[in-house]
Amino acid sequence: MILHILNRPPSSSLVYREALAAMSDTDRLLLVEDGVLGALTSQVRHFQQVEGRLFALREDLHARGLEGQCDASVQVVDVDGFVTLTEEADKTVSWF
Amino acid sequence: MILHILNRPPSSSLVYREALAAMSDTDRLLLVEDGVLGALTSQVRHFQQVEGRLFALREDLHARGLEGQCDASVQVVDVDGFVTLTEEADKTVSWF
Amino acid sequence: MRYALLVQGAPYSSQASHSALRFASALLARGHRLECVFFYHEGVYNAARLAAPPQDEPHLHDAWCALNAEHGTQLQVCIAAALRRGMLDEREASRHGKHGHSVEPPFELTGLGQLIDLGQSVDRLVTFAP
Amino acid sequence: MRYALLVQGAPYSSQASHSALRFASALLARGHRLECVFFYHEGVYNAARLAAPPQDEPHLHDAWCALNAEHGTQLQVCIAAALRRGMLDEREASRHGKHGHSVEPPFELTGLGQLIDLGQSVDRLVTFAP
Amino acid sequence: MSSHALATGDLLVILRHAPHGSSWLREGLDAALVAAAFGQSVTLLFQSDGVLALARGQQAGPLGQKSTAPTLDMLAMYDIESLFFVEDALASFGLTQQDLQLSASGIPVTAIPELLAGHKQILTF
Amino acid sequence: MSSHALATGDLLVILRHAPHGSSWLREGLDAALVAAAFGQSVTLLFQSDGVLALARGQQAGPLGQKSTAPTLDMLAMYDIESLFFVEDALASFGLTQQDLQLSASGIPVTAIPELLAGHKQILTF
Repeated sequence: MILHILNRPPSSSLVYREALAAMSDTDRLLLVEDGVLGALTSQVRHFQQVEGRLFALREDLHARGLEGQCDASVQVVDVDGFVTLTEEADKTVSWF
Repeated sequence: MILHILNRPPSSSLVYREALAAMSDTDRLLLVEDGVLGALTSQVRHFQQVEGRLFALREDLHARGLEGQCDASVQVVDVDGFVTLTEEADKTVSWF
Repeated sequence: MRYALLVQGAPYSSQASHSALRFASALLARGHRLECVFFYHEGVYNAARLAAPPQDEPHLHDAWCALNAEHGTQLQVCIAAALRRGMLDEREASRHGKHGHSVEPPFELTGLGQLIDLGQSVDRLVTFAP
Repeated sequence: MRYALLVQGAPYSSQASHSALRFASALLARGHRLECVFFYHEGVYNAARLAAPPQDEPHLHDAWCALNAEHGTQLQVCIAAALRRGMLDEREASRHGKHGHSVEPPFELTGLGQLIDLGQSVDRLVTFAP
Repeated sequence: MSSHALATGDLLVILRHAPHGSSWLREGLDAALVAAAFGQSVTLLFQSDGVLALARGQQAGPLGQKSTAPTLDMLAMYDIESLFFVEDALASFGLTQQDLQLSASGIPVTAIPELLAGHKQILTF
Repeated sequence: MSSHALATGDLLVILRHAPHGSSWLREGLDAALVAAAFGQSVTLLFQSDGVLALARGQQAGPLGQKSTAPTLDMLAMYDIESLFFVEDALASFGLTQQDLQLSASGIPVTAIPELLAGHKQILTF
């Protein structure tokens, strides 16, 4: 299982498509930095195909004042959880 | 008349939408750097609304080996023509 | 006409500096005047005096210096953007108690107000960003 | 586990350095070891020794140095990416006939081969890009 | 375009980037403040991801990276009171005017060209 | 996914950026060459705008900015022969295999995960 890390939002960059295309059925996707905009209820449709395997970094949502807007389908993890995700994955791939 | 300058391609960045939204009916759009990918026949549909006011920089098409793929609807100018476009415009706005 | 350029991209990382220098040559060849190039955001790295690119690549720092020498174009660097990025001239280095400096003339550290002034005083301001 | 980080973003311009340092703290707190941070692309600017950010902002250069001092994490900078961007240590400066230097220990200029080595020798390599 | 201008002035600063992820927003706001301090009439347009700069409840980032939210509160002190955001952009993040930390005017996408036309100089960040 | 692997190896380098506009492509290729020089088996995947790195007829950029095209010709010397591009990406620019400067294998988007799974390390540029 690969942990994919995405730091750009689907509202301005199309790199999320490349990340999704590279994901197997068991890979996970973590949204970080400006990438957390994709976790908002109004944006999360872009990540439908990885529902249940979609994570977002709490600290980055919080800094942007968006923790309350994060969709319920997204698993919110703090940076400690980010480390855990990297432990559980065989390797990580960053998309930017 | 404003000259808008765009250096990102519609294949990976959505900033072209912001540039188009900001353009009046008489403004012009110049594609430069990686932005020239938008001038290819296969990509130029993204710029339909500014047909006749769409330019692309010859040197940047040439460096990428893409001069032959540029759509006939796009006015190809060299860097001297780029300067002329800035002379003719009241001001320039860069989108990146 | 009187032009100024705003460069926001770091050298080598993006095409911004190459594009700006190319545009500068073309506007000068057409008889215009290039008053100033203002470096902001990552553009401040263009002032790095120690740049040592491979010999078969364009030397962007030297190209800026040549622009200044041949056409009197001022090379102004936003001081706030520069300091945090480690781009200090001798005066700022000593003011911050640091030994050595990374920026030297013809590049000058100036306030962002210079960019605003330029916007008013020149006929055309063109931005080159990453 | 043994970790390494690859940092490709310039400090202050993007969040990459902040994110990498935050991740570094978290992995160390969980008992992992951080062998090395490798700086490539614009990440090489993290090594700028003269960085003078405002006092109310994080001092990223010093945060990297603290990581080295407290945890023995190596700070390796791709030499090819660094030279063209004006990031030179004393040895490279004298080799290129330049006076002064912009990089000093604990940052080390090394070849890209070190990154490849790291990829093989550590358990996890995580990239932070702009 | 309507016959009376939405806003006119010396400088329009267009902010397109979200807070924290890059320094574009901060450096754009700095340019606006300096221009105002130099006596220029300045208008801000928050477009695309830039509308998130207006969101209520922003905090410092990792390592204490400063938030731009306090800078927004300084705009009024510098007489920058002409603040616009693109309505569609705000809506695309599920936010409404009530979610904003300060008062700004929503405009439709179609009104953007008029804003650009009404200013002598335009800077995009 | 098929039962036999498309390609396996030590390192997969994913190149997503077009030539000239940024140094990502050049620096990604450099990483691939160094890995190969260190004896690793290296695969390249050209994805999205990165497929344009393969286009025939590239030239030096402004001020003589070096093209990455000659570097591609060096790949074979370093025993990097496992080159893939995403078919849809190439087609999106109106290009076909005949427009490429060297031989590379087109793969459908659906085959990308298998490539990633088959390599110990992955670097994206």
